[in-house]
Amino acid sequence: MRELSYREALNEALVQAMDANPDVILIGEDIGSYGGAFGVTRGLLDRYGPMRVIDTPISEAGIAGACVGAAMSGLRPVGDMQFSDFITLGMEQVVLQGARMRTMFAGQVSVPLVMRLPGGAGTGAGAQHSGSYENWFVHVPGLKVVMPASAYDAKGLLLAAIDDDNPVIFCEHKLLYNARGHVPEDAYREPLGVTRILRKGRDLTLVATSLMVGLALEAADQLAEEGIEVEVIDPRTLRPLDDPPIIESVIRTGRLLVVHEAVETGGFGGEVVARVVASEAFDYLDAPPLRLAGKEVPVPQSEVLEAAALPQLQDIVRDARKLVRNQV
Amino acid sequence: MRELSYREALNEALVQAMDANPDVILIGEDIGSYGGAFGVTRGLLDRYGPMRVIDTPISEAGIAGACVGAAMSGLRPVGDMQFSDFITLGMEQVVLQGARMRTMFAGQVSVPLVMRLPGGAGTGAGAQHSGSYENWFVHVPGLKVVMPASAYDAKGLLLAAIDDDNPVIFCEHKLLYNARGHVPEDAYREPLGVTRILRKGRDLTLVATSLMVGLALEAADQLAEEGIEVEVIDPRTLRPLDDPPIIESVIRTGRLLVVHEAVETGGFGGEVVARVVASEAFDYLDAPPLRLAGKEVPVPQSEVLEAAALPQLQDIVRDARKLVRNQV
Amino acid sequence: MFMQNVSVEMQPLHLALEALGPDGLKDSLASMMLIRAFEEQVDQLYLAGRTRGTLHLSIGQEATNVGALRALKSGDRFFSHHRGHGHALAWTDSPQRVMADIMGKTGGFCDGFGGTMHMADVKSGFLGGNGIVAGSLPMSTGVGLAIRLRAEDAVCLVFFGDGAANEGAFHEALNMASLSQLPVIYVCENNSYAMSTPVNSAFNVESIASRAAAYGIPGFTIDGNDFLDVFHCVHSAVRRARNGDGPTLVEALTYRIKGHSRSDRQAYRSRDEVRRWQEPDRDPILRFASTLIHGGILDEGDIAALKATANSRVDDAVACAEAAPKPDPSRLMDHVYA
Amino acid sequence: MFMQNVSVEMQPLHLALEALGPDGLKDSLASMMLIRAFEEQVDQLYLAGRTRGTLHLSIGQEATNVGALRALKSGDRFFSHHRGHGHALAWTDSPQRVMADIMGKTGGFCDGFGGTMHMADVKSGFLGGNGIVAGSLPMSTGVGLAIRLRAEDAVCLVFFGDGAANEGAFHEALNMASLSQLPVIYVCENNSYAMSTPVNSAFNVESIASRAAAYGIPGFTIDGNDFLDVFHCVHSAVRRARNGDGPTLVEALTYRIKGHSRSDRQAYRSRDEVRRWQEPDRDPILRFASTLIHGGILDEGDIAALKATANSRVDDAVACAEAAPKPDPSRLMDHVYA
Ligand SMILES: Cc1ncc(C[n+]2csc(CCOP(=O)(O)OP(=O)(O)O)c2C)c(N)n1
Ligand SMILES: Cc1ncc(C[n+]2csc(CCOP(=O)(O)OP(=O)(O)O)c2C)c(N)n1
Ligand SMILES: [Mg+2]
Ligand SMILES: [Mg+2]
Repeated sequence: MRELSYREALNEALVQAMDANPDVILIGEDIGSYGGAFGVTRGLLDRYGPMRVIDTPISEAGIAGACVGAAMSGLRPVGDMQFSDFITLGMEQVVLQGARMRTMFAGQVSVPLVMRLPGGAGTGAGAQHSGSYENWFVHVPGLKVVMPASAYDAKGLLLAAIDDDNPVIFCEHKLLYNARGHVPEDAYREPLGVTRILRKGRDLTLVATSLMVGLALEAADQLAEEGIEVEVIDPRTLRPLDDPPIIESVIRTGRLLVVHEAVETGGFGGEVVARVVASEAFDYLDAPPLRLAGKEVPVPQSEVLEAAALPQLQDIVRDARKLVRNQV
Repeated sequence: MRELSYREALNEALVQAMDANPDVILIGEDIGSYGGAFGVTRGLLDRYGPMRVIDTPISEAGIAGACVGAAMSGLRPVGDMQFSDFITLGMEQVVLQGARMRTMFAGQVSVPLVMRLPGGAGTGAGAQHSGSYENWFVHVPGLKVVMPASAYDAKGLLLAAIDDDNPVIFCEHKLLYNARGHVPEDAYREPLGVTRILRKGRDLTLVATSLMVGLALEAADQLAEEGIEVEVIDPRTLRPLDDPPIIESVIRTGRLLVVHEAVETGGFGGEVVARVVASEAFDYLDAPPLRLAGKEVPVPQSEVLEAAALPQLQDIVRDARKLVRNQV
Repeated sequence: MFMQNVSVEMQPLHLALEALGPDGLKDSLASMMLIRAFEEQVDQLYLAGRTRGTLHLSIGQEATNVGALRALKSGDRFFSHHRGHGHALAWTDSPQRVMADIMGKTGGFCDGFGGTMHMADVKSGFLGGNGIVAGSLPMSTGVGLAIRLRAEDAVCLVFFGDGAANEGAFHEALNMASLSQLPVIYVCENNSYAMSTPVNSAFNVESIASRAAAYGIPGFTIDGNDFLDVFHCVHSAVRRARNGDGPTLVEALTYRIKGHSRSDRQAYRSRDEVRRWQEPDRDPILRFASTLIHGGILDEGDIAALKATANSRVDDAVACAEAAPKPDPSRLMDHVYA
Repeated sequence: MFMQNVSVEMQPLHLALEALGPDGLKDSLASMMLIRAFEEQVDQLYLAGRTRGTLHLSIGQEATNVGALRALKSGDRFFSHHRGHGHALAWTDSPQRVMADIMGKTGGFCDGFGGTMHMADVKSGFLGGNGIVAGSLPMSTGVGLAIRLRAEDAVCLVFFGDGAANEGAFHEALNMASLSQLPVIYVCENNSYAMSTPVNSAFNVESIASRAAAYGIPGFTIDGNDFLDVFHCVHSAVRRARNGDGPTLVEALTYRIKGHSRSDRQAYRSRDEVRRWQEPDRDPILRFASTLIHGGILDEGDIAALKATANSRVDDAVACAEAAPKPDPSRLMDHVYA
């Protein structure tokens, strides 16, 4: 089985999409000779030339707008925000234009863009380069939000996102770029809006996103040694959220823990919990559904503080154990 | 008892704050001779002059940044975004600078700004002028988020927000500007972070924000005629959220309905539900906690479509009734 | 190109005549008259409570609206802004549809979803109004990139106001377009105010066009109330864009005769100032009509006939829009996702 | 002010001598040497895995860093950017604290919360670095407004890169400052690249300073590797600002000798190009040292002594920072709210 890193998987998805469809173009800062801040677009300028790999000045609103305008003209632009945080400069174009245009114009236009947001903390980049903003976009009708946690999903979901006729916010994680995994060579698609159950278990439903998925699986391994069987679920697409598998899981396990890196308050975990408790699963709950998330603080730069701000493996193990043992 | 409109109450709060403290300044588009898009700053340019009432060109990032810079210099700027939607152009300054600076600089600085966001739909202004973004800011540590639903609270909370040493996002509602209510003349403060119970009831806890508070109270009146006693709660400050009164209420009623105008997915309702179900109230729940919110669509312009997109009185009555009668 | 003392100029007339023909010129005047009649009517409808939401009228800016768009041809695209009825009428010549949109009825372009600021007729190249000041500018870059990539013989024109030229989006978009030499024409309708802010409180420079220098592109200030000046300047810019010579910034000096929007008390200007802009030597319709009469292309009778047609088309449009069904709320979610 | 063929100029030297005195000039050179020695050391530490996160080094830009800040006095404020070690050292002269911040230790300015891009010493007027390109520009408007409102005898200087001048924030901030004639000095460190983007791929104009015209403010392009040119130009701008004559845009032409940040393979430039900027006629430290020697202010021995001092101060700083305790994770939530 061929293994690639998440970075290589994304790069291969771009290559396959661009080979197959001349309408696919890339727009962003330093995506040319530099290969993107995280190397995802390496080699693509040489391969596709400057008409399709558009290296821009530092103008995030301009980039976001260029993506919207290109998409409404029938191209399939893939924008690169360099760091997820910089989308704060492009919110107007993405949210007020890209996401709303189709409805405002009564379906006359579609806006098939993908905006790649390299997000997340853990590299010591500090408070302005470590953010997780996915729930802002989950809160915007007209957008789809995708968040791959493995190299396999990175490729399959990116190809599907490029195919999609809607604006898709594609949330990557900096600490995953080097994560390796099986990645088939063909241009496979992982459909958007399909939740994946990664590990079956009867005691607890553990919903995790992005970098937390790996930690959740590790935690499940550790807990298995204590006889606690955790079901690990990765929604992969946050909007639209495929919630039935989560709800069915909670019906079986009676317990829910949602883990994400973004801060808890106002975050995606609230959405998952609210959906589960509003569903048939309500009657099967044996314990309060819980969230575990980033601490309510701008991510500090130094290692010890940064680690303290982010959910760690042992936090997941601890919260899961408490939930299963009814110690909450 | 003196009555004022919400607009007049806000204006009076600004006058009292500016009279009392020369450090309070206003920054925004058309806040001078025009009096602000909604008349809130009427008369203030004449009263305080152009050094304190700073009428800017159309530059939302510039306005947001001017507020942050002025606040870190010891002033207490009150920014006016004209329409809440335009904050999409100022997110970087508010979120990455204003909210994070104090932590990044280890407490060396405070950023006592207030950013007024006239939000909400119902005026036929269309998809780009009708947004409710409060949960984006609820998701940002370092910010406080305030959302007054009455003229009384508009004044008291604005005065408290101006006093506060942190950046405060102040969410107004366009349809409330003409709402009248008792407003004392003195410069009273309503402390941030204090939830208010507006009506007591034993059957259902109804948490509502902004424009929905009035509808919730009306719904409670209607339901009372059917013998259903609804407890209506307005958190008023969404971050930090004073949740104990909500939790205690649910312990008494066993039922929770959260109503807001912003779309449901990824919204503030999820936060309220998640907090309640993670609390002691979990054991007292007699029915699934529910949310009622704006439909998942950019707000359309025409009256019938707009009304269909927003939570209406009868929707609240219907959902509340269902919950209490265990029909969910 | 801006002339302080506007006179009837025959040189530009001949140029326009060559490009548009006498019928094209007549049509252009008809279009301007349609806009005027339409907007006067909408103003009344608003006051009578028969429209809802906000309204930004094009009265006084007809020469810019029509003059710029006549410089485009089929296959070209353009973006309008919040003050876009004039653009929509000039491009689609469909007062019924525009009126239906403003009234939130079906039968318009956007079936009650868009309204006054959000009309579009995408297939025809009208890429939409915009409620966000300068909101179209970044998008025009993407349209320009698409045209360039596909080597289409097309251009993209984008309208925006004087106020919009102070948004960061203006800066980023013009710089990007210049770097890629995109076929985009930026038409700034400098109507002297941004809401309550007069241009001289919003800029410390002589002209907005002078900002073109900051991006290394040509910039022109023209008399936006002179159809011929607008047509001529935009036409040249379009030619440059088609030839691959990149973007141009055109600043058309004009005046907003009505208040900014429905809620404007207009404390920031005098009635006298407004009146001066309505005089025959400034009003764009009177000026263009007089040019065409002096040029021997139309006579007074033609003008009266055009005016009557404009009025009756607007009356029809109102009747039609009032008769059109309201949108069906069951279609609320139809367009959120493709 | 920019001179293609840089020569030793005595006229500017006399001006700077008058303003700073011989000790001030000597201190300035010492500061530039400290920055150089410090950054060389940080580069090594990074390679040895002893720092974490990103790093943007100031090597090559010392004349701009120090020259601009020497034009300020106590009570003035300034903003730095992501490449801010040089500014922090020039202003605070505290290599220990800067090093502690970079290493994520306590004893610096920001106790492990800020790091390389987010140092500040607010009381002294150093309002902080910034991880967001152009992020300080809008804030400087607010500082200017505060100074104006309180009628303080102070100015605000803001550093940013050539790349930052393409952000919308640049446009909005300069326009607003010009309108209110704020006492803000914009110092663009044009170090020839923004990450991998050479200035000529990011601008279609001769100079960034020429953009000042778009806001009606003065703009100057200067030799950013010439301490005297930088000092002189910024000093004049500061004087204008203090006199109420409004903002100035200064573009200092310089060069980033090291890669953009830790992850830069530098495929976008040649080694030769870098080497040319390190020659004695371009290197800012060698040039300033030679000027001071020629001007009779220092001799070779002084220079050697300054260099030795710089090196030993940096060694001390490293030792000190390494010995400093890590931040206490129990303090994580201490600063989120006031
Ligand atoms: C980003 C943004 N800021 C503010 C507004 C509110 N607004 C609508 S139109 C307008 C004035 C625009 O002035 P200008 O660009 O000159 O166009 P005009 O109205 O004069 O045609 C303002 C401030 C808006 N719609 N979008
Ligand atoms: C808004 C924003 N966009 C992009 C980046 C990533 N980034 C950091 S530094 C840099 C280059 C900045 O170039 P310039 O302004 O010339 O400063 P220099 O690094 O050359 O000193 C980029 C693109 C950022 N930090 N912030
Ligand atoms: Mg205008
Ligand atoms: Mg640079």
